[in-house]
Amino acid sequence: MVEKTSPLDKLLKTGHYGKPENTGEQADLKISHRTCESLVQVTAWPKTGKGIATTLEKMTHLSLQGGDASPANEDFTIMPTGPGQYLIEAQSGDATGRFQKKIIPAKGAVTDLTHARVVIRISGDQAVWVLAKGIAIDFSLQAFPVATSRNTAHHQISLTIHRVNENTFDLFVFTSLACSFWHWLDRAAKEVGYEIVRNVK
Amino acid sequence: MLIDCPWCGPRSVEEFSYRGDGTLKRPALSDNSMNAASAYVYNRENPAGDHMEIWHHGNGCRSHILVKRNTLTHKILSCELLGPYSPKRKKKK
Amino acid sequence: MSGYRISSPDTGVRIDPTKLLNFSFNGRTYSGFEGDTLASALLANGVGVLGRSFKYHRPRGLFSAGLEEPNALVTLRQGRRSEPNIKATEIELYDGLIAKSQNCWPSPKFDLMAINQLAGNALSAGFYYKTFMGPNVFFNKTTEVWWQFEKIIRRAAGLGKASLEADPDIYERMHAWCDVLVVGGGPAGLIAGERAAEAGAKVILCEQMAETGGSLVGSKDLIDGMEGDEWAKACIERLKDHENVRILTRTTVQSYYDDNLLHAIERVADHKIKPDAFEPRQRSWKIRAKSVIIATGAFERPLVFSGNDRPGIMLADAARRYAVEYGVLPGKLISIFTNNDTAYHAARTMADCGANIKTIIDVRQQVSGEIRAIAASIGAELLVGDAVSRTSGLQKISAIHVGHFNADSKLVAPSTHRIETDCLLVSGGWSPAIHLTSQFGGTPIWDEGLQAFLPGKALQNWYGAGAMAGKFGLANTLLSATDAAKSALKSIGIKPKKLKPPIVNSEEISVQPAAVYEIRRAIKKGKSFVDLQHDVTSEDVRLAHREGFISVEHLKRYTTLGMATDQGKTSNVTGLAIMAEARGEAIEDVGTTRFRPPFTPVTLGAIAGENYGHLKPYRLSPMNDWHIARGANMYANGLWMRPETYNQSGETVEQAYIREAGAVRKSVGLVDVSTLGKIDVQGPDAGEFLNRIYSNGFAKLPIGKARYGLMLREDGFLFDDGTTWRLDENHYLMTTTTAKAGPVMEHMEYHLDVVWPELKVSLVSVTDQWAGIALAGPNSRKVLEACVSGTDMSDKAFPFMGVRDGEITDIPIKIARLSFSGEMAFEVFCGAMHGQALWDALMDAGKAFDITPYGLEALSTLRIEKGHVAGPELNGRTNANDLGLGGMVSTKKPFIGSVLVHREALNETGRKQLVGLRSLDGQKILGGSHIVASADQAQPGESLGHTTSACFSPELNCYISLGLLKDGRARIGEKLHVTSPVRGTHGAVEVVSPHMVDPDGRRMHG
Amino acid sequence: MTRYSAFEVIKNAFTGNKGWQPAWRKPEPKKSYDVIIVGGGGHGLSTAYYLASVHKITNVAIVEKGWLGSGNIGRNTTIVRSNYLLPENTRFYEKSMQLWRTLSHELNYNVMFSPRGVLNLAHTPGQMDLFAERGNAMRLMGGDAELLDRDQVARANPGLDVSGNARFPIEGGLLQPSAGSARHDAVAWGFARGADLLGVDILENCEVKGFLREGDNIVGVETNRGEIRAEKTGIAVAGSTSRVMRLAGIKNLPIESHVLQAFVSESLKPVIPNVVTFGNGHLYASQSDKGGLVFGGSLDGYNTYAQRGNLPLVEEVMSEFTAMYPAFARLRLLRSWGGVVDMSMDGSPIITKGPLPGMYLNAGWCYGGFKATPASGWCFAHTIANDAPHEINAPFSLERYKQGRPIDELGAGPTPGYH
Repeated sequence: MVEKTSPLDKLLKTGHYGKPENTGEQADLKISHRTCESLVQVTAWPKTGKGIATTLEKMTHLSLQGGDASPANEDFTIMPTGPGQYLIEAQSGDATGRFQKKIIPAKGAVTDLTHARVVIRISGDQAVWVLAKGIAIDFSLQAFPVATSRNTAHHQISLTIHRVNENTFDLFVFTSLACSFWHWLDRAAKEVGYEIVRNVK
Repeated sequence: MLIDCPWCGPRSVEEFSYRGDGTLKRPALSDNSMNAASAYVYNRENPAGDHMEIWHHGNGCRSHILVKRNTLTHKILSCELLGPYSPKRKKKK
Repeated sequence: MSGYRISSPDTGVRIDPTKLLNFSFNGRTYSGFEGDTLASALLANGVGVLGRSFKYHRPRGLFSAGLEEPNALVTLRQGRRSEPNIKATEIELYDGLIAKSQNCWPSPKFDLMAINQLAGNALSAGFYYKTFMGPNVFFNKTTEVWWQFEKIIRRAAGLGKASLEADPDIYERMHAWCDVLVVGGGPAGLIAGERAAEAGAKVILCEQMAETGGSLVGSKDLIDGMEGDEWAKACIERLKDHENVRILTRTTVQSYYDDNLLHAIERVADHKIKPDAFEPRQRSWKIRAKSVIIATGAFERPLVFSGNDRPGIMLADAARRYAVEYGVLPGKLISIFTNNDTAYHAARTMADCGANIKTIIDVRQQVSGEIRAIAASIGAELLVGDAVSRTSGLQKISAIHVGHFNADSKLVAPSTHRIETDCLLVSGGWSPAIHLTSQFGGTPIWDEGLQAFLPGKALQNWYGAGAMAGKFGLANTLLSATDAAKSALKSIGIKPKKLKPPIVNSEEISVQPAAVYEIRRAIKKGKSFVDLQHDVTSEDVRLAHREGFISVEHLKRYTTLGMATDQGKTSNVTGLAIMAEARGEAIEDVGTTRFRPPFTPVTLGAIAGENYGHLKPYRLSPMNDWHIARGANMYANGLWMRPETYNQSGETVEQAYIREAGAVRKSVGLVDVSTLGKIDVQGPDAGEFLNRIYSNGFAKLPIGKARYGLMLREDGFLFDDGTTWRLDENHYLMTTTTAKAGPVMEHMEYHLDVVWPELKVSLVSVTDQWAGIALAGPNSRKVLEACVSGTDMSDKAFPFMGVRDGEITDIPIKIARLSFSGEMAFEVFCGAMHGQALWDALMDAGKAFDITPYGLEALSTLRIEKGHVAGPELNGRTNANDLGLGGMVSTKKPFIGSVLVHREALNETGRKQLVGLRSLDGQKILGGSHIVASADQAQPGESLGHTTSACFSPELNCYISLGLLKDGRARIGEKLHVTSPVRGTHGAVEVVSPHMVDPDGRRMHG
Repeated sequence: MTRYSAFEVIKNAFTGNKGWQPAWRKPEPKKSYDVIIVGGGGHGLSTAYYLASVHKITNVAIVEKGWLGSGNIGRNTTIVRSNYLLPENTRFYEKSMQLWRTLSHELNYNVMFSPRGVLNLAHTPGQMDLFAERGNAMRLMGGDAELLDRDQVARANPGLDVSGNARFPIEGGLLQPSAGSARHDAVAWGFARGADLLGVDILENCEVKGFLREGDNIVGVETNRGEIRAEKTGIAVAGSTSRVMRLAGIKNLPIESHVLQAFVSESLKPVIPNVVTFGNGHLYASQSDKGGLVFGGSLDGYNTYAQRGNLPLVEEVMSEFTAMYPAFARLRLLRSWGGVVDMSMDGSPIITKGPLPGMYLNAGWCYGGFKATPASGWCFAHTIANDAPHEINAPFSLERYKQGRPIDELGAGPTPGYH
């Protein structure tokens, strides 16, 4: 497969940025970014929702509890993004083809978004403080539990946020808007100081 | 304003875009009466009080929501999903 | 103001006398302490005149201790960070602070503009509506005279001077969610915050000063046996330990919006000479609170009497605060003029701090025994039933003249005696700070006892507490705050804990003032000021009444009462009272003007937040860096940045696009079309849905074929155009113009959700999934044949409008044979993150054919020559028939717009139709020119239409343009002119068919 | 009634301003009038003035539910211009400009019309061409318009960000030198005083509760101060049009009522010489004579009658203003408010006879009501007096939408909120 080049490759160089006091020891806030091996949006028709859910559960070995629950394992992450819609990240390059084969048009639709999103991972105690500067949702654990996801926006750019654990978030950002989003996130995070690390997925 | 998206929960109005009067019924595809078409396109009740209107959750789940909101106080009284997953369609079948 | 610093033990609670700070005011250096405000430091240094009033330029001194200050406005800092109109009372002193006074020249002490006072009554309210028109004769028929006067008036008016250098500081936004928002960190706010926190609620408490405490700062009243000052400090420490409580100091809650969204501004770095590295100067908090407790206290009001604006006259409680909190006394020989008891308590506290209170004048006919005892205890002579009739002193008050006050006629008798004084403290009662509640409350309610407006009915989930709700006195305040906390918690389903109310023992002070607002003299001499900053006198209020401007809104607009930077916080109620008296009605029948956000002035930068500096996001194509490296200048096209031309050294934009377009015509060129809107349309009903969206037929589009489609609005006018490719039985890829990608997506989503929810169609934006490169020119097929595998590129196997899959250097691609340029052309799509690799591969494959990258300008040149329409032709006022695309409006199927498109007016003669225009005299045809019949540039005559897209045509070697011309199709061959008066051009053109190159499309199909 | 002049101001100054009389009477309503105008805002007052002055119809009553000038005339950003593209609009707003130029003398009331120039900023070559198209349309109809390049714009407006690295760099601008601003309250009070002097009754705190009908004919109004009959009733209530017309049984109109927020900064020495508008958003700004920057932007975007808006729009306006003038980030917003504007289906007004017999409708003013005040009154007075529209306002009919003849300046189509 041809190497995918993300627009952020040239911007996110490892190292420490922002608030000088942290130059000594490691900054608590860590930021990394990755492109997806496979990323698909699966849409079910109104009456085929259950069928699609069981198909996805079988293919990903995850169990879907409905609502905003977003289960994940090493291979897959399933994020419900709307009524009868799922955004699924897969670690294998050929996952898109497998979903397209499994889900026939009568059951639903599969759209390949592998190139359409870049994933920025931000983790650390200050992650919520930084994200809350630009994203108008409640990041408290009651309102945004771990292993759930939110479709929301920053500065009218829509993005999907998956809460991996209490202080770690994966931000699925539109590829063409990734540099503009990074321009904001870099400045927002510099106030507390952050470190860019290798993609840890 | 906070709009209670039936799928995503209460969200800031910044994530939505306004789609106008929610009481307009587009004439059937077979109906080509000029009066019906121009009434649908141009007539607005524009009430001062409770108003049925449509908001699109463009920066959320991208569904359309039928909102009952008072145009004097901005108080939102109800939010209901439109489209294939609207509760009204489920009841009818 | 001959103020001076005192150093007795329990004074100056807020300052740290060990930390000296130097600052400069009007070029002179002074010193103050850490914790001082600029106001308290100036007072300590005896600086009396701080500025001049707006209209009469009378000297103005410090009047208050808070944000209600009407007089002490300064320009703070210098250069890029200078900011005008800042109240000295809200500036925390820092070392090296530089400030200067405003609205006076050469100095506050000696101001030339003071001559305005000679004009006296001529400058009374509204004079400028009655003059400056000049005689209505001969030349002066228009308002030329006013236009000349205005220039002078504008220079004379206006307070501070704005810097024109870009603000270097950054501002940030912060979204916050909580159960209970407490506004105000005084006694009410502190206890309410603690009750909420104890019940487990998530609390945010905002306090506008650097520390909480409010009226408890330096207070000796006892709460649960502790001195008020200690109690407040202990309470805030406990709150800081609660992990569900956030304390925001130096934060003012400014506005109240729908669904309990409150907007607060935190002054993160205003107390420093400049922000630290990466630190925002201010932070704009957007707080969504389930419930709000508003404890914003109250403002003390002055009394209105002749000469009440002299420097040295100050609000009584403000003077108390300067003594207790900053260790400064406002004068050596202090007198007090009041209509209520609170001034006596202020006097005793100040006396305890060493103040020499000489006289107290009380306008009431009698006062209580305790009050007499207080006056006696501090050795002040008490004059009951008297009033100040006038004051004297040039730059500073030197004496007051006192006479008997007649309560019925509200007139003061001629003064019986003169009292030396260097500082007169006034107290006319208290106005609760109901601004925030009134943004979301019913009409304020007049309380006759308190002579004040209390908050109206709550229209959202807020609860008033303390002085703001008219609950004065420490015990009363704390009780009302605990009730407010209980109600707030209950309203959001949190059980309040059972806690006993605090035991308070403090002297209960009656706040109730006599209903006296103005002291009028029998003989009308001197000016009595209601609005100190805008120089509105009580006579101005009566003039407004006399001229019929009797509604409070008319009063405000006609006299500008309460329209200054303090927004009438100490003058509105007094003004209303004087109008009520003039109308012979009660104040509650007169009502108040509407309270509007913000509560105090807010920087534009803070509201803009992080958008300051970059207004809108920008979208970049995968090949963006390549374009820039290749020397392209990038232009904004909606949010996208697109290359205009790839100028080689020294080329102008025109030379560049002529070269690029020529290369495409001659051999082959490639252009980045990644910015096109791309929508994935799938589902059993996808075909039927497209058939209803497009005006031309899509039901029978075969798999592996693309089709150009027109989309109409419901009113029958053109919405957008683009091609849709059928990839599979139920799978289509739609492309739209760059600008309309969002609107088209929303248009289709609306019709699926709201109009035809029964259709099974999925729409997903894939604009960012695909990079797009268009290869155009006679050798375009050859280039692809050289590098494409997996599909037969021959003409027979890959006909016009065909869609194929394939690979280039093992990059999976989709190729559609369609042409915007009119040449043989292919659009090659691949995964966005392979875009640059594909571009490089095509550049390599095309080297043999001298492949040339071309930008937006060349692309539009080619499509103009071909007569393909784009944005400028789809201007929202044209319909398909106008553009010669009537054939694409099907009459065999219904679609969006299919009824109203047939209205007679949409096809009547006289409508402007698409034509081509060829220049006959070699002159450049400019965009935005109008088509006229007349050859005479000086008399162009009536417009018959306008040019939409113009360029030089390398193919026809002359300037051409597309245009919209009245009945254009019937005028092919006519000789007309294009004129552009704003650009000074006028040229002869011939009207031709818009399809100026390869009209029958042989090159595309060949 | 004394004429206003410098002499009068000085004379009265010596007598303690005792000599001034009320600017307009506050009469009790009569049983009937020849014409009733519903709405005591700018358009209602100017209509009554021109009915009396031009058409000599003085038995007229203005029925205002609140205090005179309490609606949009008292809430707008005071811009006066005629830089429109479409001939119907250019012709109408040019008529208004002519009336503005002599209005202070006409009314003997200084409305402070200030021809300081209105400059629209452009940010791309394409936008410069669109401005050229509009400027040329104005010039061909006798108006004044100039296309400025970046340097001319920078010289005329120090402080504008003309650097290359602005998010939307300035390419140039379209200037209408003779346009500018006026003092909104003075316009209302000037027309009120003028009409009152000619015998028109201005009835404040007089709210229309219903219409009096004889068959289909409208023959007067029912108010909280009793019934008032009239042969002709003109409606000029801007944002309240749908509410008032519903009382006459008209359930639907091509109008949505929206909130338009406006803002004023603290007072400053002169810093914005003319009126400036942002090319990549909807911001417009000028400086009042007292020194406050008066500015506004788009609608909030939803139906409302609440005369107040929400925070997202405030943030958008401040972002656009600080993008234009990066130095203004440190200036401070003093006050924000909102008015209810009647947005029509094509962004252009409706000044017409009907829709019911005996009734005349003036509505659909979107953002442009203030600048239209004189011409709207002049045309509406003509329409009422002659029971037929003048040639200038004939295109602004109610039927034009159904017929397919929208006057769509922005080409945004039948969505009121987009105009």
